[in-house]
Amino acid sequence: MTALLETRDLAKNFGAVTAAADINVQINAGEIVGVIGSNGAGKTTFINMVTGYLKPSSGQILFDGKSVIGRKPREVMRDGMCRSFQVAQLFPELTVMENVLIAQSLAEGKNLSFFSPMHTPAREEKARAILKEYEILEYVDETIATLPQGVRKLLDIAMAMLSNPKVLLLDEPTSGVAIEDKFDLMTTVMAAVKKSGAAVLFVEHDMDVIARYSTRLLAFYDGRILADGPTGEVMRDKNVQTLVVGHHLDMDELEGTNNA
Amino acid sequence: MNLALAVLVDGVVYSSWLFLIAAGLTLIYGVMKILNMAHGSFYAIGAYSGASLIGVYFAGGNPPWASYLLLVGAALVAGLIVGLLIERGFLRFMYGRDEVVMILVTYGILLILEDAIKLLWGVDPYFAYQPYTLLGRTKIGGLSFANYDFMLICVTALVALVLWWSLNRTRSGKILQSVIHDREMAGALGVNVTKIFTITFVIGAFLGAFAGALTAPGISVVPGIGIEVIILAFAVVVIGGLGSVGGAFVGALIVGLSRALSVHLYPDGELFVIYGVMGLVLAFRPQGLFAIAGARKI
Amino acid sequence: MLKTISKMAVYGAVAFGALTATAQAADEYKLGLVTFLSGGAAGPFGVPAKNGADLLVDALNAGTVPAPYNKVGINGVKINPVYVDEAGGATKQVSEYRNLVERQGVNAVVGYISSGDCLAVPGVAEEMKKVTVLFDCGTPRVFEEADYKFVFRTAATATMDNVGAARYIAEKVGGLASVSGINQNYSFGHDSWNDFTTSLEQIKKGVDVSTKQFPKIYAGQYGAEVSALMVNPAEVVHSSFWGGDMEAFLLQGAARGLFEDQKVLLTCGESALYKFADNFPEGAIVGARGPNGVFAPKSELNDWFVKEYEARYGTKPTYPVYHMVQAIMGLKLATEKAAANAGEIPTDEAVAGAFEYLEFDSPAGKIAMTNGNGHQAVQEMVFGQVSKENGEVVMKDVVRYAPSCVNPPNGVKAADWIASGFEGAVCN
Amino acid sequence: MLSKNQIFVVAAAALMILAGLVMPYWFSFLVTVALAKGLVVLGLVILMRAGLVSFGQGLYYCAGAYAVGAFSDYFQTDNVLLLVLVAIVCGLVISSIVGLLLSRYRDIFFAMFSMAFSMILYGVLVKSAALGSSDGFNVTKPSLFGWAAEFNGTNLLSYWVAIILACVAGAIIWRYMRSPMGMTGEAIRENEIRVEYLGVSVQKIIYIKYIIAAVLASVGGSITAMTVGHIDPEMAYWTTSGEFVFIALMAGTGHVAAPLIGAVIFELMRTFAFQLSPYTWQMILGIALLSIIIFLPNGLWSLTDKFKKGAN
Repeated sequence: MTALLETRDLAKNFGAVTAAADINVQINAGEIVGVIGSNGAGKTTFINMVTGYLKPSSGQILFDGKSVIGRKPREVMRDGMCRSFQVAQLFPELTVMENVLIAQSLAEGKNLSFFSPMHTPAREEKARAILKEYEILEYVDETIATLPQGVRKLLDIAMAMLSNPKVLLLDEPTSGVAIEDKFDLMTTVMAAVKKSGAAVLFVEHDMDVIARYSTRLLAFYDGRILADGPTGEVMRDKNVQTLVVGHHLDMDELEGTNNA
Repeated sequence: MNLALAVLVDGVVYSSWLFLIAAGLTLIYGVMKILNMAHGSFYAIGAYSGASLIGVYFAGGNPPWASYLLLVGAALVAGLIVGLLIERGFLRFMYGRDEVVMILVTYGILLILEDAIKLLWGVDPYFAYQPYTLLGRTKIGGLSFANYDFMLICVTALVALVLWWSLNRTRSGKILQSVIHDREMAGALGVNVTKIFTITFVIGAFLGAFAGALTAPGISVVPGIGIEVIILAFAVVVIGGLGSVGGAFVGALIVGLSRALSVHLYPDGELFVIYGVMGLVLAFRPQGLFAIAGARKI
Repeated sequence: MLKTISKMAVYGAVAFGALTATAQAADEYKLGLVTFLSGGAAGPFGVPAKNGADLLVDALNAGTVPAPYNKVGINGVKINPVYVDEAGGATKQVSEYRNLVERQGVNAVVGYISSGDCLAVPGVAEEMKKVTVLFDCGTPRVFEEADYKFVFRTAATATMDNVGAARYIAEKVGGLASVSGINQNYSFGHDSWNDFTTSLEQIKKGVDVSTKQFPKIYAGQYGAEVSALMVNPAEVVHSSFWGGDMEAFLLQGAARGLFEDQKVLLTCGESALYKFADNFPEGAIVGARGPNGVFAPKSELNDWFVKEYEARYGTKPTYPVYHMVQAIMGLKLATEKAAANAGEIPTDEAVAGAFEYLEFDSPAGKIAMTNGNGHQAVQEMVFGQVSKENGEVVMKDVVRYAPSCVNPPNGVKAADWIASGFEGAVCN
Repeated sequence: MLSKNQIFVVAAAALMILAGLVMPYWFSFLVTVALAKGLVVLGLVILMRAGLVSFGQGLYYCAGAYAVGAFSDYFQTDNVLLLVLVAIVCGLVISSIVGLLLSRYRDIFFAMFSMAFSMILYGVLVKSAALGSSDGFNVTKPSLFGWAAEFNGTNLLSYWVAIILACVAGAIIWRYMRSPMGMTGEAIRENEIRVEYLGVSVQKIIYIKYIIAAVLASVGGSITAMTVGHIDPEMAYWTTSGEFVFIALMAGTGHVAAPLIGAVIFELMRTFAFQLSPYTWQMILGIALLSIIIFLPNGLWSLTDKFKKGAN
């Protein structure tokens, strides 16, 4: 079986600074992969590269057998790789409904209509269904700028999921979300994702969240992959514990160690 | 040879003039994110203040050398009064509005100032030629140049140096830099952004008025001179990269030299030079030559 | 939505009615006057012209102007001037012209300094059948490209400035081998330079052009241009600069000694002769766009006018003032000629009819509406050289060219006439 | 079936057309020129809703006008339909070339670069003696297959054409603004990155919007040319483009009717400032502008909300 997403010797330099090097990763359909690493370890750079937002300095990226390099995020997205953002990327002055409707109509196809209205009963119905699935239907008529962080994050992910991707990349889905809401958020997201069958790669600082939701874990350090394997194994890795997590991890008391 | 020399001197003289006008504009933009259309009016007010004072001064038969100090003084007073009046009395209530709206706000101020200047000084021309002719001229390679223009180059170099030094080597300059790079962060770190804004605007207004006052001796000060320099200054600032003082310096040099080259070799192209240079620069460097790097977006 | 808009419409209509309800008294002659009151042309042209109009209107209303203008106002009706700023370009001026005629109900319009406005306004003047006198603009195209019934121009075209200038330097500048030019980059500058060089070709063969510079209008900084003129020297530097541009050029050129080796020829020079007297280079060749100002022929009318103007404004009148005054005088005479009885305002048709081919005296001497089928004036053209005696500017080497020497005959286009070697020109 | 709004628009247009017969000509002229500018501003509003401010719409305003002038002169035609069509084609062709470059730019760089193009056209026209240089040239009055719609010596055709074009363009743009394509503009203004990640080329959308705005501007230019009867390079000068931005911000970008009505109000404001205070009209205009920005931050159109609230 060939991997859905594969990188070979991927590297990225910003001037003299090496943001990523020797990154070899394979992600298969249906996998749920956690990503850890301190700030500046190259996690977001990795996501930015595989989605086509940043051009790697060297190396290859294959998605569904096709090279990603030289292609725009929108083209990669059309092939089935979507992402969410560390800071939710929404349309802040519009309402939740308008955000979803825009996302829907854009996801429907490249040839946008000039003349038929965007607001149609069919689209609105679907939008409500999606919002309900993500448990944010109550905010439907509110403007984004007034929403709490958690709702924004969920909406951000919901909009990414609209085009039924094969791979979903989540960049710190719980950052900025209150501790007590993190698990609710992840549970909601993972339920929706499971239903669609997409593979998920999510960047996370909270080891509790990692432990609970990922089956495989990638640990980034200084632009490189330090460890890659089943979550439990990687978490027990000495190097990972000293260099990435910063202290010894007691697998039984993971709570409270998050230091975003 | 003669031609190359003429192009060089003419170009540098024109560049210094451009930089003097553009410096205040780019400083205000860098710190406050306001593209100040009224900057041309500051220039005009500086020119009128300088010229009218010089007229009175020489009519009184005073020692001619002090007239240069008078020009600086006129610009200082005019910049301070107009800058404070506009920033404290009006602009501060508008902060937080969209950048485009702020352009329009300053356009409204420009319209009002244009007529205010007319009401204050009338439409007749003002002359302040004495400081211009007083310094005599120098012959270089068979061509005479006005010494006043050389002085202008020196003053511009001095202004550039002072700006560079105070921005990079002083504490308040570093605070200013931090505001230029990230206003919110600087505010969060306890920088008094309101005070910085007032000071910057007054300095910017002074620089505009200073450019006007120094230009006044070589021209006829008439209604509308302010409007004519706005677009020139805008172009220089865009070429250099908005908010970058160093960029404005380089932008002014490029425009000045290109214009001199065109006047000497292809006079018909003079009208297009500034837009041609701007187009070329933007085509290859869409953010201008020395764009101030923004924070990572995602 | 519907309710809102209709509500707004009602408010709008009320405000609108309040502003437009200007009463039209029958006992006054409303005169629309359009001239630059803002921008770079206001100082040298617009405001002096307005001052001239104010002076003349007051004097006419008081009945103190010498004969044949001693009748009160226009045909006994007192004049009420209505001013409009000429700023903003042709589209706005056409709009404002309609407003003047319809909303303000003027009896005639006198105005326009910019040639663009002079080309744009006649169309609407004809449509509205309103007598309109163009007073200062120079382009010959107005009556070359179309025939108008209600539009007149009481000042000669700019053709005569440059034909005259070419004749003058051929006559007065010894050893003339080359000329150079610095003119503003717009129609007036281009046309002036073209007329000048094509005329010179006809008058004196083999004169070279050293360099021709066309800086942007209102540029103000001419360092590079002055260098270019010095690098490519010529006997005469031709310039149709005016206002702040001319003054800045003279300052910057003089500071670098440009005018010590090269003679400067300023076709509009007279407009700054008094305000800028200290800085006019000795020997500068100066024109006044006609026999205006220092070049005005001696007459009782001119003496009266200069005395009154100086008393009121503290300076001598320059050519835009003359242009304005002769426009109002022409309109007054034509109106009075058309009127059957004193105290009545004749129809525009009658005034237009009386205006055609009119000849009248003005402070600038005789104005003859002989060109453009009776709608375009010709005047004599005068050039002289600046000389300072005891700090006073006087003109020496003054040469006067008869109207027929510097203006094409009726019906001939200026450019064709110059190219034909001034066919039919009669010089004194 | 026509909706209530559609009936209202058709009725208003019919009323305006008939009103042309009785209203003073200075007013119908003012409305014509204002609607012509309003169309340019309408295009600008489309760009502004996508977060782009063009300081160079004068390029198309002028190009449309010169296309009409040159075409009518060369082919000796005064057919209003043909002339408007020529202007549309002209705007379409130029913008589809210039837009390729400009659609890569944002913010002030878009503003200044668009202005540079407009100023280059200005420069070229000033240098063209055959087109009358800075004085420009006169344009024939339009007719509809020989019918000039003369009433008491005044040509009402351009007024009617302006009303009809404004209503048609307004209706089309009204629908456009509500379509996915139109709404993508708002999305781009709010967050370009998200739009890219939703699978759409931001540059392409901006390119299309730029062309639409350009076509509207050239139609506006063609109406101005036919109405005023004279064109000059001033139409491409930056101050003309600045005036369009002025009207757009004054009117507000909330509704298609805002720029059209705003343009009429602006023209009225300007002409009465000219009349009441010929010496200081700029100051009056400046004060009016600042007052609008202070008291009506969302433009004049936000007044309608206040009226609505008051009415209910």
